[in-house]
This record gives sequence, structure tokens and C-alpha cells, in this order.
Amino acid sequence: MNTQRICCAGFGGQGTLSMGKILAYAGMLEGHEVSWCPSYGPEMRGGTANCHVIVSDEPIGSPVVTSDANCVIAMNQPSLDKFVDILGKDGVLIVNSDLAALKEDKEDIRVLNIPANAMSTQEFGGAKLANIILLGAVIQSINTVTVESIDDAFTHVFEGGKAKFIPDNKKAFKMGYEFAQNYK
Amino acid sequence: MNTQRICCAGFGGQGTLSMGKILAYAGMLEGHEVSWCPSYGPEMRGGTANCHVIVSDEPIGSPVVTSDANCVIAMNQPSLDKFVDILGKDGVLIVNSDLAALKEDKEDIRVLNIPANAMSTQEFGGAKLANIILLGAVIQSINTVTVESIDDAFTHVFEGGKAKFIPDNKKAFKMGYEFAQNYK
Amino acid sequence: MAVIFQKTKALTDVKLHYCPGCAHGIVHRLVAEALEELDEVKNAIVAVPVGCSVFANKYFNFDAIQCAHGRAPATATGIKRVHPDKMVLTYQGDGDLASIGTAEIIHAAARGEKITTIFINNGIYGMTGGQMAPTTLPGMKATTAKNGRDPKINGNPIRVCEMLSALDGPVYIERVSVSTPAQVTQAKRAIKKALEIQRKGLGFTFVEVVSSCPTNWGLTPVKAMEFVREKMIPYYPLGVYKDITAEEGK
Amino acid sequence: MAVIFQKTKALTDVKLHYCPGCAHGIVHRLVAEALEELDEVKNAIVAVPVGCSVFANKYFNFDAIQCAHGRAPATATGIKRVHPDKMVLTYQGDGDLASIGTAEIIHAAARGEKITTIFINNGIYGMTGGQMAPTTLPGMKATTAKNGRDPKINGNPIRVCEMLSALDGPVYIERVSVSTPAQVTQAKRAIKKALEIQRKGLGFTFVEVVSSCPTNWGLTPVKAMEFVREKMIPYYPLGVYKDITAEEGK
Amino acid sequence: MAKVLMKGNEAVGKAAIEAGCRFFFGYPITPQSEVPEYLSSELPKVGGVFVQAESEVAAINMVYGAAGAGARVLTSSSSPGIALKQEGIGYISNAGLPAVIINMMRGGPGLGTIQPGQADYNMAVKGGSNGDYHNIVLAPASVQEAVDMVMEAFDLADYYGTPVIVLADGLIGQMMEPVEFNYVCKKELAPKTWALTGKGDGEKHMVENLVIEPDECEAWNKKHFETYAKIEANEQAWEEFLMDDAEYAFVSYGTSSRIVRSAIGYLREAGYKVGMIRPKTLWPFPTKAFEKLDKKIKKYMDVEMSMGQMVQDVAYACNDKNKIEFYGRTGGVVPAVDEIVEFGKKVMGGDK
Amino acid sequence: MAKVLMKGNEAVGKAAIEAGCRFFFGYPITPQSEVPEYLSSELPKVGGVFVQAESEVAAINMVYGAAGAGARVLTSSSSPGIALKQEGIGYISNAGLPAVIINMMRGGPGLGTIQPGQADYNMAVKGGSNGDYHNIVLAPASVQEAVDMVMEAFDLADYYGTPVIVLADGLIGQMMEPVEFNYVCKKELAPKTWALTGKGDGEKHMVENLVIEPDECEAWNKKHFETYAKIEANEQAWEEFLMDDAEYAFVSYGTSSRIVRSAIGYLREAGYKVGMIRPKTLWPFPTKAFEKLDKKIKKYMDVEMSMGQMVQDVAYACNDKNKIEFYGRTGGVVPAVDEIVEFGKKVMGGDK
Amino acid sequence: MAKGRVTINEMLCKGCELCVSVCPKHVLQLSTTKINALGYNPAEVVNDDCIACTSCAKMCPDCAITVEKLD
Amino acid sequence: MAKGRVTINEMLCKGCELCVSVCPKHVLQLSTTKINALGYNPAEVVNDDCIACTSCAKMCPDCAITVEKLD
Ligand SMILES: Cc1ncc(C[n+]2csc(CCOP(=O)(O)OP(=O)(O)O)c2C)c(N)n1
Ligand SMILES: Cc1ncc(C[n+]2csc(CCOP(=O)(O)OP(=O)(O)O)c2C)c(N)n1
Ligand code: SF4
Ligand code: SF4
Ligand code: SF4
Ligand code: SF4
Repeated sequence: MNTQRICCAGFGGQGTLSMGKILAYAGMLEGHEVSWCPSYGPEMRGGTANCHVIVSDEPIGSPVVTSDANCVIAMNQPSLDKFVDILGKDGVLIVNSDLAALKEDKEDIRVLNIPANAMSTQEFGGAKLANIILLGAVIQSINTVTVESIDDAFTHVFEGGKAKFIPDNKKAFKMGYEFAQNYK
Repeated sequence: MNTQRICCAGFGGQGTLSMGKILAYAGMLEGHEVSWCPSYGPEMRGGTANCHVIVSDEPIGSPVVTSDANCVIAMNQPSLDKFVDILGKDGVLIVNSDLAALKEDKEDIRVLNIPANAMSTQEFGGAKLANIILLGAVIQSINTVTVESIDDAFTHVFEGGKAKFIPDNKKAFKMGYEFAQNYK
Repeated sequence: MAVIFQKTKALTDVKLHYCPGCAHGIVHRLVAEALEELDEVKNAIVAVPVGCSVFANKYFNFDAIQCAHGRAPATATGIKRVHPDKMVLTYQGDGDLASIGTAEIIHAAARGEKITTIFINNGIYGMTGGQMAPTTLPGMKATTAKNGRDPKINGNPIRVCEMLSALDGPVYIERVSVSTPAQVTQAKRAIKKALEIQRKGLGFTFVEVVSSCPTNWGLTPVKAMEFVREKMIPYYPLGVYKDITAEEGK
Repeated sequence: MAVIFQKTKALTDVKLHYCPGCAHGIVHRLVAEALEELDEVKNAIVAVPVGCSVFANKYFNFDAIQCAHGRAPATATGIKRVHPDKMVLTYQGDGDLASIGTAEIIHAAARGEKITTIFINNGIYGMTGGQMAPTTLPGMKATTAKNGRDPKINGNPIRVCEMLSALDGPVYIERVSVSTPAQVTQAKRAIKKALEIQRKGLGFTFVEVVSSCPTNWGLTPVKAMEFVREKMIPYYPLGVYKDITAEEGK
Repeated sequence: MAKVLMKGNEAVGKAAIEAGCRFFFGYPITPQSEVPEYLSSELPKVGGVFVQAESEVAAINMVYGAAGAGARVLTSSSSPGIALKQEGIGYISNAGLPAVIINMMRGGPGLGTIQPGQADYNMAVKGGSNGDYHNIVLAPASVQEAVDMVMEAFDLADYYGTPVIVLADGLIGQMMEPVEFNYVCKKELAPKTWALTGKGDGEKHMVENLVIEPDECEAWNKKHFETYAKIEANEQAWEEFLMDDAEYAFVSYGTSSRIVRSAIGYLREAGYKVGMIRPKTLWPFPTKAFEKLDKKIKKYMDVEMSMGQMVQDVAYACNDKNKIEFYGRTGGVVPAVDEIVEFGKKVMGGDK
Repeated sequence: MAKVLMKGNEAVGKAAIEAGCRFFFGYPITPQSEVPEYLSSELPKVGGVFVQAESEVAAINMVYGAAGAGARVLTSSSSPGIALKQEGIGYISNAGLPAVIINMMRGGPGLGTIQPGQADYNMAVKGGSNGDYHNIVLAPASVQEAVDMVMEAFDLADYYGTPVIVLADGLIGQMMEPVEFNYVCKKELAPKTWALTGKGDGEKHMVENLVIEPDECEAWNKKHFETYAKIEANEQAWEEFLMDDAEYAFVSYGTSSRIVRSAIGYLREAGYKVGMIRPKTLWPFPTKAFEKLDKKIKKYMDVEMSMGQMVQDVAYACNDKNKIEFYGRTGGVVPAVDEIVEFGKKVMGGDK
Repeated sequence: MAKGRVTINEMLCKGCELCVSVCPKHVLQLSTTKINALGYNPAEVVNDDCIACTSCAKMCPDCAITVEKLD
Repeated sequence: MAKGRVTINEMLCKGCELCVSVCPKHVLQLSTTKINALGYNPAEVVNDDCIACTSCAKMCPDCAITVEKLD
């Protein structure tokens, strides 16, 4: 596997950080080197939140992705505007199309528009699993970790009392994965 | 004038610091370079007190006299023991012989034993001017400042309400000066 | 038709960065209004703390300095000594004032420094994410007291007005709250009175505002105000703790 | 024939460096005697301050640490947390405790730290040569208040027992003095009681000793003790300010 | 133990517990607040004690007490909080007590910003307190290394009787990486017979800080400097990255070294013979790494998240300031890989 | 004005008043307590204000306020007290405010001793606070120079908008020498339109310290570094003593330079071609003095009352650490002239 | 009883509901449809029973409310 | 009334006179002739009226006093 550089970005509360965390966890479970690097600010102020995940088979240099990203997940417009340019050649832009849209076409990248908020709301009665839906699309679109590893990651991240969240998460993940599979 | 290095030492309360201060003041009034450098400790604890005075016509290097002293005034035994060795060739040791005595003869130095405590007590009803008596002897014995400059210094140091102390100080000074003049 | 309530000019147009329903916004307004009504906006200098209100300097439409954490009373002292004729305030949170800044507030008070301190007691460290404050109530949860504050383990809360009242320097100490419109009115009255006393040069004045931090309390703003009324105020009783102008009146 | 008074073994043979008639010596002895009588010398660890008593570690015949100026309560907290079964004391002057160390004493008290603080209030900075302390009386001269402390200029003195009594953490607070043999007896009783409470693990205990500094007061030791009785004690009234053991008894 | 994915701040907390530390005294500050938060719940579980101190000043003086009492003790903070601890650090150093201090640096000076920085190098390495002293300063570049270094820090502190500073930054504190806890102490540690424990039936113990006689105070200082000389001889640590054939060397530590590592990847691809010396100990500074290379290296390219605080140490190590080119970002800015690549190319020119 | 014989501590107090300083905030500590004592009675006489702060921390934050309010303001302390002021110094530096800080150094570390020392060089010159910043550091070697430098310090502070540290020691504070007060400001000082004075009818004033956006924070830092570059270009100051024909040069500052001066007297008598470079500014360090000499000097003999804290700066200035020999006493010990003579002879050998 | 009018500056409103909770006449409610640029559902006026008591405005932390008295 | 004996350790005494000032029987006085190694005039016993009340010892800051009760 080549080094995979992924950036998840959105509003605070949209679950961008935990989406990245599951990905990183899955990478670790597969034995790769991983890093998960969040933005942080004066806490409790809302605003944007993003994290950078790197999965690699070599020791990871910069944990911050400022260029050559393989995948950017933009959960809202400001995030899309801010991060689209860090995509490298053949990078994949995954857009929560309910809240964002790429304004100008860009060469050399692939764009997946996914109405994740709507999909989540329809299926789960709220937008809270939009992040996992998008994660499904990520895993389908780039060469990082296997679906099984993500499943494993769920069981690690949702421990104890949180185990009850696993089925919905798996479902959301699958929705996203399949949406990407059938994309266009 | 050659550089004069003088060390005044005794118990706290014996007036060693002010003796040195008057000397330094006189030196300044004559236009020399002077420095006055006291020992200091955790305050208010009694113990020993000493100061180093340098009078020179060149900018003064070390204000601390650790060797080549021209004159050491020892107002008690511990001070004598501690400082006698810093005297240079032909240096003068001025001893408050009521409280100290040189135990072993030393070459190349001149010793003046002055019963300053007794002289002060006899004349002023207490030992408090022993320091000025010894200062008189210093001025007589080494080539630093003139008697007139010391008189001037008195008027500067004892300002305002303290002017009343001047006559006794002058008297004590003279006693010491004359004692040294007639020494041996 | 007359406008009977609108945003005071003593606040700038910069949007407040506080969380929805945070009482900081209310108190900012009251301080600003009080100064405006006293026509002292032009003479006011506020020392803002480190805490959620660290950017208060951007919101208050008068001179301001961002102080080191806890040291606003010292910094305000420096300012007041240089400009004894200006209105000098500190605006401080409970971590700032009652923890790291304990010595500074006590000594500014004891010196009788002619400044006014507005003390926002929200029982938590807001800015850094909900750690225990000296004023966190017993049983109240914090990120450094996850099972709720246990005085046996985490020590006892400090009642600042009561403590400062043991000193001779302060001339006016009142504890107010802003959990109801009536309390807001009383809070403003207290702040205004403190500033008037400062203007007269009588001494140190102190207004504690029992406040809320919905975010770190994990409550909606409305529930948070209920918590203020039901839990905070019983522990931190409102009222005047010291008032030499009243004593003089006697 | 029986020896009914002699130097306690809980003091070393090192000569005290204090000025003639300095009350530090008396209080040292009382602390040592109290520990000896409680058979706790072997378990005692004292945190000594920066101030004239900075060398108390040499005089006390038990474990000791020289603390940073004002921070003895924090350092003692560190020690007590490591050795909860030992007797941990701080011994502090008024500059140390009531000025630079204000935050540390208040928070150790509020935490209910199970230590005993002996607070020597001599109304002056002894070691550094007579500067004003937070407890310097109005009118009393100091090298930084040469015309005598004027509360308008130099701020108001702080009454520490009263201030600490506003907190929930302390379980025993008493102010004593050592200006007469009877007071000395009472002072020892208070110190012993504080230590006993600590041994029982009940909480923070505090004994203020209204004390003397003949040197920096410019008085003979005997006159200084008179000053303690005539000026200091009226301003700093002796007595028990807090005692939960008494309250429990009720 | 299997690897776990942990946030740096929590990982260093766990590392301390694994290293036998049972006492933490600290005060919240971004970006390290998860250290006290984590330890506030984890320490009690293992019989340890967490105290949220009233301030950083109180915290470091609690550390002084606990260290004097013979415990393994930790405090942690970030830049301005560490500035407040300086007096206390001096006391601990003077008393020759072991303690571990973590600084998750942010941009400065003053309140500065809360984003990652490396501008506390001077404060940590040169000494931000009064007097002659040194602290061992360890500079991790990953969460795993932070874990290992925290654990080692306790051993170094105990072995040499000196505070050890783990100098990381907000990025390392906030990021997650897989970690395992399997550091093993290689030093033989003497029992702490000097510790304040109550004298019991033995001699009393004293922790002193005022040495009023200058001669004695000097002797005390010199004793410490003998220890420092040993540390300088034995504890210099660094990583050499692609240095075998290197004609140019980056010098960088901690987070910035990770950016450099990525940049070197690109530069090597472009044919540049470039490597990196990455100091893992900042004090003692790994001069040995430079002595070894001596004339071989044409330029040292110092990259920091500061205005160049390490430059003098590099110059002293290679004894030629003209060999050093510096690139730095500060105020919370983490440099991008591209910038470093560009800087490298500019320095190395066509020189491949 | 006629010369007067004054204690250093009182003389610097008077110098501040002569320089127009009307505000002093400080806390007693030996060996500088005469500074606050003197100013407590003298400032009120000229309409000024003296406040004995509750601590050094409070004092420096009062200074921050008064400086922000546009006043000339002074604080003074000694080593451990200055360590406590580090956070505050960082704040003042960050805000770009003028202030003067006197450190009458004593031996360290920690509580140390109360006798004179020079071991706070790093804390003052390298920066004992967090972040990237510099303070101007002036090092007087006599009471007169202390007076002149304190007066100049206020001008430099106002001119560049930065704290200025006057780094003297207990000996200079405690000794008496004749002084006169006739320093004249050579700089044109802009009015402090930025100061907190109440906004009146104008724009409001702000003194800020938190710059949450890294880019802005970096820009803020870089602006300061532009100022620092100007200071480095314009303000390096040093004395050359018998350097014209010198083949060896002592490097020493402050009190230790006076011992060296005496020692040079003896060494010259003995035929050694030796002089001294005496830095008067420690930051900016007078590298120009060394650049000028370059190859001429066989050895630099660095003499300090520390374990060698200035050595790296000398090495950086002359760019050859092997040219430096160091002799130091510490912990409050003032070296004797004889020791320095002996050290000089050992270094210079028969090389006259 | 006085008659009044409340105006909400929707750009400033953070939807905290404090105004809603204190209005004695239930004049205000959070919008269930609108979302402002800050991402919040702003308060809106749902009836014209306002008595110009200014309670809502006193509680608003964001100075989003203007009250007029109609006379 | 009990009978007692006071002994002063002259090496420790700093001549502060506190003991003298509190003795109800005026047993103690500062020596007008002796000066000890510390430079002070130590206290000395001037009569044998001591009643073993230990007042002097309680006040002595330098632990210079031993009191015995004669029985
Ligand atoms: C010296 C220092 N220590 C710690 C911090 C981190 N810090 C920032 S705000 C804060 C506490 C804020 O709580 P509070 O004062 O209660 O105000 P609030 O945010 O609740 O309004 C802390 C600990 C800092 N900036 N500086
Ligand atoms: C940080 C610091 N500030 C100041 C000092 C200087 N200092 C030493 S003792 C002291 C005050 C002592 O007064 P107090 O606490 O009343 O004790 P006393 O000497 O009267 O017994 C001061 C200010 C210091 N050592 N460290
Ligand atoms: S964290 Fe709390 S105090 Fe801070 S802005 Fe939010 S609600 Fe207000
Ligand atoms: S200075 Fe005062 S407190 Fe200190 S030893 Fe002397 S009398 Fe006691
Ligand atoms: S109180 Fe203000 S911010 Fe809150 S909902 Fe009402 S108008 Fe909006
Ligand atoms: S009280 Fe003690 S020290 Fe004082 S005079 Fe009596 S015996 Fe001497």
C-alpha cells in the first residue's frame, strides 16, 4: 500500500474527528503505521473541526496533510473550499452534497457527491451518521483498509455500553460503500 | 597617589562600615576614584561586618580587596585573623588592641596596636567612637586622604540633625591620629 | 413608538464567540450599559482575564488589556495607579480569580485598590474544557472530577464574597446572578453601584455574578439557568456582603 | 530533685541564629515539645519557609525541607500526599504566608489538606530587613513605609485567621501569642491540639502565633513583648476561630 | 501488550503510570489538558494521587515536596504555564531531586496562541530559572517516542537526581498514534535513603535550598556539574536519518523533524544527498553526532517551529556558524512539507 | 550635579527617578531590597507611586499594566524573584511594551545564596520565558554605569517597545561609588498614542496577548524580530580595554570584569599582551567586537561568576569554540584577582 | 398594560432559547425552519402579545433583541 | 510554695532579658560583668527565691534555662 493521506473536515459536531479515528484504528489493526491529527482550537466554541489521517507502511513523517492528499472528505462548504486544494493527483474528493458543492471543476481529481445528511436522516432519523456513510465511500474509493478492518475498528471504538451503536454504524458504512460502488 | 586598598573589619555594630564610608567620602571629595564595598549577610543577625575601600587615581578594578592591601583595620580578633594575610608588602595593620592581638609576628608589615575601645570609653563614655579613633590612625599611617578631607566628609555624612555628632567625631579622629603619630 | 431596549454602544459590533446561552454575554452587556449610563465609557479601561472572556477586549467598546491568567487585579492596579482618574475594571472567571489569581485578588482588595472587579462564577473552567474550578459545587461533574466533586478528594469550594468580606480594604461586595430578568436588573444595579463607588474613589468594589456554562455543564442554556437557581445560588447566596456607603448612611 | 524544664530532644544542638529575644526561638521549642509529647518526632516532616526561620531545618530534630518563598503549603501537600501517615507541618512567617504565599495557604486550607500550619505573625519582614508585611499594623514603621503604615497608602493589614475561617476546609484555627508565660502555655496547647487533629486525619489545622521581631521593630525584646500585648493582640485578637472538634462535641 | 491508538496527552499519562509514577500535580492548560484529565481518573485506580493545583506555581512546589518525599512524580503544562514553574524548577534542580516535567509547547511568547510551537527551547535547554543548572531535556517526535521518553525520564531523573523535561508540543499532545508500553529500565537505581519519610529511629533527612556560605554553595554547584558532565558523556541521543551518504543534513527535532522527514523523501526522489540529524536529547545536546561528521557535511539545515533557538547549539556542535542555514515558522504555524522541500532546494542549489 | 557617594541599589533608584520613572512595583529580596526601600520614600516626593506588591508575580503584572497605561515603570528583584517574573516578562515582550527590570543577581540556583553571582545570564539573555522573544540586556560594571544604564534603559525600552533588563549583581547593588546623574537621551521618542488612557473621544486602545490565529501570531512575532534586528544592528555596546596590541583577550562583564581589569594590570606588568572585551550589552551580544578582531586574538579568556553561561555567545561571536578558555566561580563567590592572574598565565603560558 | 414590539436580529441569534423561556406572554419561539449563517435556529416572534417588559432582551446574551414600546 | 533551682546555660544565652522580665520572684538578672562568646551579657541567678514556676524557661527563646524542682 502506498501512503494514504486523508483529510476529514466539517463543522464541530458532524463527527469528522471520529470518522478519522475509526479509519486510523482500522489501519492500526491491519498492522500499518497510522497517525490521526486533529485541528484544535479554544474549546467549546463550535466552528470547524478537521483531522488528518495517514495510513502507511513506512514510518510517518508529517502527520499534517498539506499537499498530496489521497482523499478529502468535505462535510460542509467551508471545509470543501479550504481543503480541496491539498488533493494530489488522482485524489478523491468526497462531498456531503447536502451541505457543500464543488464550485469549479478541478482537473486530476475524482469527485463523489453523496447526499449523506439526507441518507442518514432518512435511515436513522437524523444526520448523525452522515460521517460514517461518507467513510464507507472513502473505503470504497481509495486503497486504504478493508471493510473487515473497519468492522473490527467499530468493535474497538464502541466498547462496553457503546456497543449498541455498532449495528447502525455498520449499516451506515455499508450504505456509503454501496453508494460509492454504484456511483455514476 | 598610588592605589590604596583598605579593609575595615569588626563585629556588626562596631562601626566598621561607617568608618570606611567616611574614608571613601573623603577620597571622593579630593577627586579620587573611590569604591566602598561591604560584606552583607542575612540581615539582622549580628556577626561580623567588614568593608573594603579603595582610593585611587585610576578607574578601580576589583572593589574587593583580597591581596595587596595597604591597610587592614581589625576591630576584633576574628577580623584580624581573617584579614591579616591580605596585607601587601609594607602594609599597615591597625589593631583595636582591646579586643584583638596579632598572634604571630609577620614580616613586611607594620602593626599599630591601639586601645581604641578604652580610649573611646574614657573620652566618650562608651566604645562607639573606637572606629573613628582607628580611622585617625589610618589617615596618619598611610597615604590616602588629608585630614581636611576627612573633616569635610564628616560634614557631608553627618547632615542635618546628625551635625551634632561632628565635634566628637573630629575629636576621636584627632585622638587616633595623634596616637599613631606618637606610636612607639 | 420608542425603542426601549437595544444593544448598547459601549459594546462593539464584533460577534461574541461565546456558546449559545452563555451568561458571559449578558454580563458583558450589563457592564457596558452601566458604563454608558454613567457616561464613563470614554474613561473606562478593563483588564480581561484568561478564560472564555479572553477576547472581551474585542467586545467592549473601550480600552482593554489582556492579562496573564489570574493577574488582572495586579495589572489593573498598575493601570489605576497611572491613571487614578479613570475607571478601571477587571473582568474575571472563577479559575482566573479564585484559583491561580487568589493572591492577586486578595491583595488588591486588602490594599483597597480603587478598581471594580466583576467576577463570573460559573463553577467550571470554560475555556479549557470543563475542568474543576474552585467554585465547582460538591457533586458537580468536571473533566478533572469525573464522578462529581467530592470535597474529601477534590477539596471544598471557595465562597469568594465571604472570604473577601473578612478584609478591611473592600468597600462594596455584592453577589448577584443573571438567571432571571429580575436578577439581571439587580446585577446591573450592583455593577453600576460598584462603578459609582469607584468614581468617588472610596475603595475596592467587587461584584460576583453567579453564572452559567451550559456547554461544560452539559445542559441546555435554559436548564443551565435552572441549575443556577436551584443549585448554585443556594450554595452561593445572593446579596450584599459589604457596603460602606450603607454603613456610612447608618 | 527533679528537672522540670529542659531543652527538648526534638531540637538539635545547633545554636539558633535568631536575634536576642526573637520569638521564633520560643515557637520552635513549642513545636518541638508538642511533637515530642505526642511521640511524633520520628514521624514529623516540616516544610520551612523563606524568612528568618529558613534555617529551622537545622534546629528541628526531625525531617525538614526548605521551601520556596510562600510555597510551603504546596510543598507540604506534596509530602503529605506521598506519606499520608506522617505528621506534616509548615512553619511560615507573615511575608511568606500572607503575602507571596496567599494562594497556597488558602488553597491548602480549602482543600482540607491534612497538614498543620504554624504561622508566625511578627508584623514585619524580618530576614530582609524590616519591610512592611501584610500584617504590619497601621502606624507601625517599616523600611518600605518609613512614616508608618498608612492604610490609605500602604493598604490594610490582613487578619489571616479571620480570612481562613471563611473557608470550609480548615477544621481548627486558633490565634495565640507568646508574650507571657501563660500565653506560651496556651500556644503549646494549641499547637498540640492541631497536631492531634492532624494525627486523626480530620483536616487542615492552623495556629497563628502573634509574635515579635525586636530587631526590626527597633525595640528591646522586653519592650517588644509589651508591644505584642498592647498593640498587636488588640488588632489580632487571640482565640479559637474554628474548631470542628468542639462543634462535634455540641 | 497490543498496540493501542492513543492521544499523545493520554498516552504520556499512561506512560507515567506504567513507569510507576503515582503522583501528579498540575493545572489545566491547552493543549495539554488531557494529561491532568486522564490522570485524574486513572491515578486513583492504581492507588495514586491526582491533585489539581491552584496554579502552576503551586503545582511545581507540590512536585518539589513529593519528590523530596521520595516519590516518582509528574507535572505537565504548556508554555506560559511552564514559564510560571521556572522558580520551582530551579529549586528542584538545586536540591538535586528527581521529577518529570512535560511541556506540550504552544506558540508564544506570553499567552501567544494555543497551536503547536517549539519556541520554549531556550527556556528548557538553556535554563529559564536563575543560577547554574541543567535539566535533561528529551524531545519526542511521535506519540510512541513520547511514551518511551516519559518512562525513561523517570529513570534518568532518579538515576542522576535531576528534573527531566519532556519537551513535546501541542501536535504530539493532540494527535493519536498506535503505542505500546514496553520500555524497560536499563539503569540500576539506588534506594532513596535521603528521602523525607520521617526519621523513625534513624538520622533525620533534610532537603535544603539555601546555602548561605558562598564556598559551600559553589561546592554544591560543582557537585551538580560533575553529574552534568556524566550526563553529557553518557546520555546524548539522536537519530540519524539517511546520513550514510549525505552531503547535506537537516537538523530538526520533535514535530518539525517529522515534516523534514517527509521533505527528505521528496528531496531524495529529486536526487539530493540529504539526511537528517534528529536530536532526541536537547540537553545534553548531541554534539557527538556532529563531531563524527565533521567536514563531510556542506551545510546543516536547521528547521524549527521557532525563530531559531537551536541554531547556537548546532553552531557550537559543528563549530562553524557559517555552515548553518535556518528555516523556521513560529507562533503556532506548523510548516508544510513543501516549504521545507523548497528551503532545501534553495540551500542545496543544483548540488545533487 | 556634583558627584555623590551612593550605594548601587539606591543609585539605580535615583537614576530611575531622574529618567522620569514615577512608578515602581516590587517585592523585597536581598541583595536589592534598598531599591524598593529607597523608592518607597523618594517616589512620593516627586508625585510618583511605590507599591510593595504581594509577590514578584504580582509586581511584574503591575508593571505590565502601568506600561500598558503609558508610564515609565520599573521593577527590580534578585535571581529567584526574577525567575518568578518570567511569565510576566514574556507577556510584556509579546505586547511590545516598554519596561525596565533590574536584576541584582545572587548565586543560585533556587534559593541559592545571597552573595553576588552572574548565573542568570541564560535566564536574561536566552530568555527564561516561553516563546520567541528577546530583551535588551545591559550589564553595568560600576555604580555609575548602573546609573547610566538604568537611565538609558528607559529610553531604549520606549524607543524599541521592549522590556530592558539591567543585569547587575549583589556587589554592584551593595557597594558605594561616586555617581553623577547626567545621562542625556539621544533618541527621539514617539508619543505613546497606543497607551491605555481611556478612549476619550477617540479610538479605543487595546493591549493584546492572545493571537489565536497562528498566521497572525507568527506575523506578530516577525514584527518583533524586525525590531530585534534593528537593535542588533544599532545597540551592541562593549568596552575594549588595552586591546590595541593585545594577542589575548579576556571576555568578561559586570563585576567579574572588574576583577579581570585588576588582573590585567598585573599581567601587563608581567609583560603579557592581554586586554579585555567587556560586553556592555549582553543582548544584543557585541559580536561586532569579535568580528573586528578575528584572527588577531590567540585565545579568548572568558571569566564569569557562573559556570560559563556566556561561553556559547563568545563562541558564536568568534566562530571558534576552541579559542575559548573559561574560568568561573559560582554560588556567590567573587573571584580574587590572583586567581585570574594565575588563570591568565596558565592560558598564555610563556607567551608574552 | 403597555404594548410593545420585539425584533430579533437573526444574524446574531444563537438559538439559546433564554428569551423564549422568560417571556410572560409566550411571544417568542425558536424557528423550526430557519437556520442562520451561524448554523442556529433563531428565535422568532409568534404572536403580538408583547407587553414591552424587556425580559427577553435582558436575558439575551447576544444582544440580538430590540424592544420598542408602542404608545 | 515549691522550691526550685534555675540554671542558665551561659553559652546559649543572648541576654534578651525576657526571663528576667517574667520572673515573679526576681531571681534573674543580666550579668553586668560577664560577656559570653557570642558577645552578650548572660542572665544569672541573683537570689534563691525560685519557686520552680518555669516562667523564665517558657520565655527563653534559646533554650538556655533548665529548671529543677527541689523536693
Ligand atoms: C498560566 C496559565 N495557566 C493556565 C492557562 C490555561 N487556561 C486558560 S483559561 C483557563 C481557565 C478558565 O476558566 P475560568 O477562569 O473559570 O473562566 P471561564 O473560561 O469559565 O470563563 C485556564 C486554566 C493559561 N492560559 N495560563
Ligand atoms: C521569590 C522570593 N522573593 C523574595 C525573597 C526574599 N525574602 C526572603 S525572606 C522574605 C520575607 C521574610 O519575612 P517573613 O515571611 O515575615 O518572615 P520573618 O523573616 O519575619 O520571620 C523575603 C521577602 C525570596 N527569597 N524569594
Ligand atoms: S464554554 Fe462555558 S463559559 Fe465558555 S463560552 Fe461556552 S458556555 Fe460560556
Ligand atoms: S530579624 Fe526579627 S524575626 Fe528575624 S531573627 Fe531577628 S528578631 Fe527574629
Ligand atoms: S436569547 Fe438571544 S440568542 Fe438566545 S434565542 Fe433569544 S434572541 Fe436568540
Ligand atoms: S530568656 Fe534566655 S536568652 Fe534571654 S536572657 Fe534569659 S536565659 Fe538569656
